[in-house]
Amino acid sequence: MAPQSMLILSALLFAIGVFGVLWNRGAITILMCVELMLNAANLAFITFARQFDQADGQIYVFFIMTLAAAEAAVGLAIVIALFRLRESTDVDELNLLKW
Amino acid sequence: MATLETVAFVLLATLAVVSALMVVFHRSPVISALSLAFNLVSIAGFYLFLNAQFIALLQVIVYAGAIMVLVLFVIMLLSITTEQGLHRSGRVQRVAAPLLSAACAGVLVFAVARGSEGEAFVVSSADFGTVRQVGLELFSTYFYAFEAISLLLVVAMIGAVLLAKKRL
Amino acid sequence: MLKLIWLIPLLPVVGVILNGLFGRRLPLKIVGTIACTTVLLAFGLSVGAVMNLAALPENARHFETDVATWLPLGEMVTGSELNIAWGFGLDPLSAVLLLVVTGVGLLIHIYSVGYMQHERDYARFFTYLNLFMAMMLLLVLGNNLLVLFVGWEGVGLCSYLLIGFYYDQPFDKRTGLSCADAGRKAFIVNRIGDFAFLIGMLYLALEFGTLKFSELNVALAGHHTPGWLLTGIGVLLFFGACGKSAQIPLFVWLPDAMAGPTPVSALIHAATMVTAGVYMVCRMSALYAGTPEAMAVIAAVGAGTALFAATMGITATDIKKVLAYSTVSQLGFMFAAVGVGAYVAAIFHLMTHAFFKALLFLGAGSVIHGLHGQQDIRKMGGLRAKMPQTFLTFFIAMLAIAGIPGLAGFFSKDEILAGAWNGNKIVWGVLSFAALITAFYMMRLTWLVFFGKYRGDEKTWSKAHESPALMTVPLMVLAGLSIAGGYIGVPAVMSGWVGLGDVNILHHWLAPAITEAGGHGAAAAHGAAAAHDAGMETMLILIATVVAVLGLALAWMMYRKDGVAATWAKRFGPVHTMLRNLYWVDEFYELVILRPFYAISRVFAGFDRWIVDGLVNATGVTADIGGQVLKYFQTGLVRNYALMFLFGVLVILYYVVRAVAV
Amino acid sequence: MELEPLLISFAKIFVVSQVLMVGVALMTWVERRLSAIIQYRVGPNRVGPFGLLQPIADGIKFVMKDETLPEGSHKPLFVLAPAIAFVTALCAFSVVPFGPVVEIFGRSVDLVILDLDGGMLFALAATGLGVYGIVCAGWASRSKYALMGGLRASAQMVSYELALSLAAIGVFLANGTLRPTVIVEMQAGWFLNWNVFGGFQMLGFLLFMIAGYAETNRLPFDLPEAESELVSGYHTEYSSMKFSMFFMSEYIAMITMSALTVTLYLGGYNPGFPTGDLSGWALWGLQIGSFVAKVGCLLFLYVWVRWTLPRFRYDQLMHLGWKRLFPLALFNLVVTALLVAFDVIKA
Repeated sequence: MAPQSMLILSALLFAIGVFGVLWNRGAITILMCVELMLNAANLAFITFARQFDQADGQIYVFFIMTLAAAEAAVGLAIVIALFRLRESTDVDELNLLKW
Repeated sequence: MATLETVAFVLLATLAVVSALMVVFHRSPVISALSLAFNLVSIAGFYLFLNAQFIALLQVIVYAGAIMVLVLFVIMLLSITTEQGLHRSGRVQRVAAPLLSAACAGVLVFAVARGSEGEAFVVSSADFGTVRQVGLELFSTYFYAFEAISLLLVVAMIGAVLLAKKRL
Repeated sequence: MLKLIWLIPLLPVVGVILNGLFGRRLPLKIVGTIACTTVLLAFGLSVGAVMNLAALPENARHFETDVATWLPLGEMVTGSELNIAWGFGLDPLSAVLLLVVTGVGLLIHIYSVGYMQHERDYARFFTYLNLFMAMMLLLVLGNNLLVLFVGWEGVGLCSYLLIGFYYDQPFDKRTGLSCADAGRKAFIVNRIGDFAFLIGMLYLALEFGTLKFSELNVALAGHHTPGWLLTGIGVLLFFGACGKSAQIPLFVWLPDAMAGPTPVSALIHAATMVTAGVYMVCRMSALYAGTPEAMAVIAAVGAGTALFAATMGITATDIKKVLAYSTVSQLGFMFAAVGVGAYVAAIFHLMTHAFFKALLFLGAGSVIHGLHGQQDIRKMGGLRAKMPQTFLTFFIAMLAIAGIPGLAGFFSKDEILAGAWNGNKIVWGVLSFAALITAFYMMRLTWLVFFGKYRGDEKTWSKAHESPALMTVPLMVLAGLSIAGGYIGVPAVMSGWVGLGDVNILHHWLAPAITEAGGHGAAAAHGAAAAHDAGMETMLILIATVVAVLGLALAWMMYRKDGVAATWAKRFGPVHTMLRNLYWVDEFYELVILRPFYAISRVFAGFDRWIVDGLVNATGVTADIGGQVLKYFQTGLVRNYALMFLFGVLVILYYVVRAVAV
Repeated sequence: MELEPLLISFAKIFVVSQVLMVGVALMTWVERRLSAIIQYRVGPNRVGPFGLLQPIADGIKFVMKDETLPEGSHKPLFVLAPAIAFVTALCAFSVVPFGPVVEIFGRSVDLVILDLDGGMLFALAATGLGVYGIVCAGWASRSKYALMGGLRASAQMVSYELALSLAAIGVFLANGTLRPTVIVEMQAGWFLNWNVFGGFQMLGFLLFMIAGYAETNRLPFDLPEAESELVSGYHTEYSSMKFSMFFMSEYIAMITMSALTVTLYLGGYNPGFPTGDLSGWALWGLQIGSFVAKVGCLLFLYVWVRWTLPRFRYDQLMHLGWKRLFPLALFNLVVTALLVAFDVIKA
């Protein structure tokens, strides 16, 4: 199990997450896809930490997890507030801020 | 023993990729969320492979145990049925999204391929990735970052309460 | 205490900071106390420093201290090192100025506390006034030309701020100037002079590699500089002095500077700032010693200005403008003295003039204060009865400026005239005539204000009152100085009459600080001391006295009865009209300088408007058009943004990855 | 990879899971008998002596019953949900050391399935994942009651997991480790060495207990399955073996939670007094026995509480969790940290 295979897996997961963000219109699904991307990055970090035998990568992952928790909390709160207003979580409905 | 590890890796990787695809493509947000939870747990499995036991356990507790439960809660609370499709985002998005995502994967894989990572991992010290080692690092080198991130959490918490509460 | 002289300019800065930041919210009494206290401290420190200086042996009366390096310019093209420091210095010359500035400044600060009581922006006024003190002290104490220049510009700024103090009030009906305009006029005219000064200073730095006075004196003593360059530098520096000290051709701003509050006119536009030019020329005496041509220019300009401004004072009707022309004229006297090499006489007159002219202005201020803002002397008269103290002090100052024997002005003016006689007979003639006119218009002013019948409206008269003690006490102190101030420079001839030897303290005091021109004027400077021609000296003194009395008598005759003056004015109709209109100098400048300048400006304005603005606008229009096109990318759909973002990230990422070597 | 440790592990897993199953069976009987005693009833007493065989009869009944799959339910998840609940409950037990290192057939075997460095975290992670079973069941049933139950469960468990973990951190601080075996070893000797006394964790113990009740959906926190409100909550639509798996997983969770409490606070397998001259199987037996006895006591408490305290209302539940337990747990943590910092607790 080489580091490269881990990194390639991470890249694939990241790309899947990216596609999910671009393809889905539900705010929650988009949030989940962002989490997916974050996790792909985490995987890469952990791989590097292992590869270079330094705990820093793991610390970064720790921080990213905290960040993800904060992001999920605020993001979901926004979704709830939006749902109250619009009865929908469709991000394409929210296109008032345009030319 | 490399073969057993390889088998495990391929198995886990397949599970991870499939569950990730489920997150993106499944019509039902609940299934998506559950797939994501599964994906997170399988990634925690990779962390165990990579000598990051503490992070792996945290991943399960925080991500799968808390964040995804919260997501599920919200999905169920709002009774969201489907979140798929492009709706207004239009034709360009339909063509460009898959293309650019593929390009993203391509560039990243290209980067990995060009990288100078070795074929195998270096041998790491015995206590690598243990609670003690990560904790020591966290509370020495990254002490201020740790304090800052705790502040971030407080802010996020207050923000979430403010946003979601109907009337303060 | 000598080591602390750098503190002297800083003390008023404390007042500036306190009053400038918190003055609005402080009670008036505290604002005034802060302002006066800082100046009082500066005065005390100055007295201490000068006493310490006096205690030194005559040849060592020189002190310098560099507080910090300012411009470490390093090696120049010419090979010399030029490092300019925040240096302060004290020598006999600056000591005289230092005492005059802090002393008179203190009195005027105290006076202002009373005078400004009912005015608005009390704190702003004292902030400016303190800032002025700081800058003036910097000017006086600077030990190199650049520090002096900082003070020079600083006092110019304060002058501008204070002239425009009533920035929303109109000032002069004839020219339609507002107070703000007057301030601007002063600033711009000064700028012209300052430009010349700057160029002169740069040449000096290039030529001698230093701007320090002490080093310059040494360098100038053994220089090999071509005469034309020296003359050029001298004339350029003098042109700067012309701006600051209101000499022909840059005198036009001073009469309009009367737009400021009267204490400002007294402090800045009579006693201190305007004399900075004289001080600077005396400072550079070593330079002027080497260039008789420049000296001649100074003498000519000074004498010309003295007469020219004096004549304008005859017909002016604003009490402060009469004094303003008088100031210009007296400054002319000083420059004439410098021009003929009588530096000591110039500084002597500078000092006495500071006393009596400050007194005159403050007295005028007291009158204006008592009449609630009335400045037109045609609407005054008979105020002797209403304001006895003001009248008495004003009268003493009038006698002093006219040159009545025994008063300060007599001694200093006499010394100038003596110097002029020895230097250049024409200069002497012109100055004597100017002295006659001076006595005339001063008597006219006094008569119209304090004697005769009151010509204004009844209401003002009934309300007219003597000023409070806060204002009259400084008047009395200055009156005392106007009487006694002359006795530190009594010519040897006169002291001889009463059986005393050479008691000219000022002469001996200043001698080490002044470089005398070889031969030319040296005799003049030492005219009194040399006593080679005691008879001629006595003769000159008599002539001066007669001239003064004659001027006073003429005015008394003309204004004793109403209508006499008017008859005379009619008799000299064209001359009177010319004087009334100040020789049309402003109009002349307007026609010769301003009109063409405006025309050129319009051309440039057109260039600016069409070409420069066109380019700028084109940029804006391009951005606008670009925005009109690009706005369609802002769909409001967050996933479109994500797509574009991803595209950008991928491009960057690709290049980064490509750039990394395998 | 050598085969022997693998085999030993399998053996341990097998034994433990079987013991747990038996325990579950026993618990159902105990619960029913106890509740009967508390309520002045007789309880099951027909099948076998004292009705001891009743669980077996129930088991047979469950197996024999007809399987129902509700119309419109999400079938894969519907089937998967009980398994998730069951497996996670079992997993959590794997880090609990139920005995010391013993010698069997000349091999030293430590009586814990997983001796992980972050073992307690593993337990918490497994309990945390347990909620998925309930949530999936609630959602997959396509039934209002079930969905409400699932919703309640998710919010409740996330909330109380916080207090649970925070309370446990006090022990981690006091003992300076996350490894259950070490935690237990540190509590050897007199019972005053137990964390509940020696580690000044009385408050933490109470908090952990209360949060544990909520975590296992036991009364007074059984809102996800409140009969009077939601019929029977998330497992309304379940029947036969799938229902029994939920049933069993709840009991396993109880046992696991009790075992964790014992491990963390009550000295684990330590009997509570010095066992100086004992050795060999006598010692080990005593230790395993004391562990089982302590877990049994806590389980008895579970039942006792269930039939004593009324159910909370949902807002009261949240109020208690966030505004009482959470701050108290934080307070406990700070106090413990101070005690450790000032060497009152020797970690």
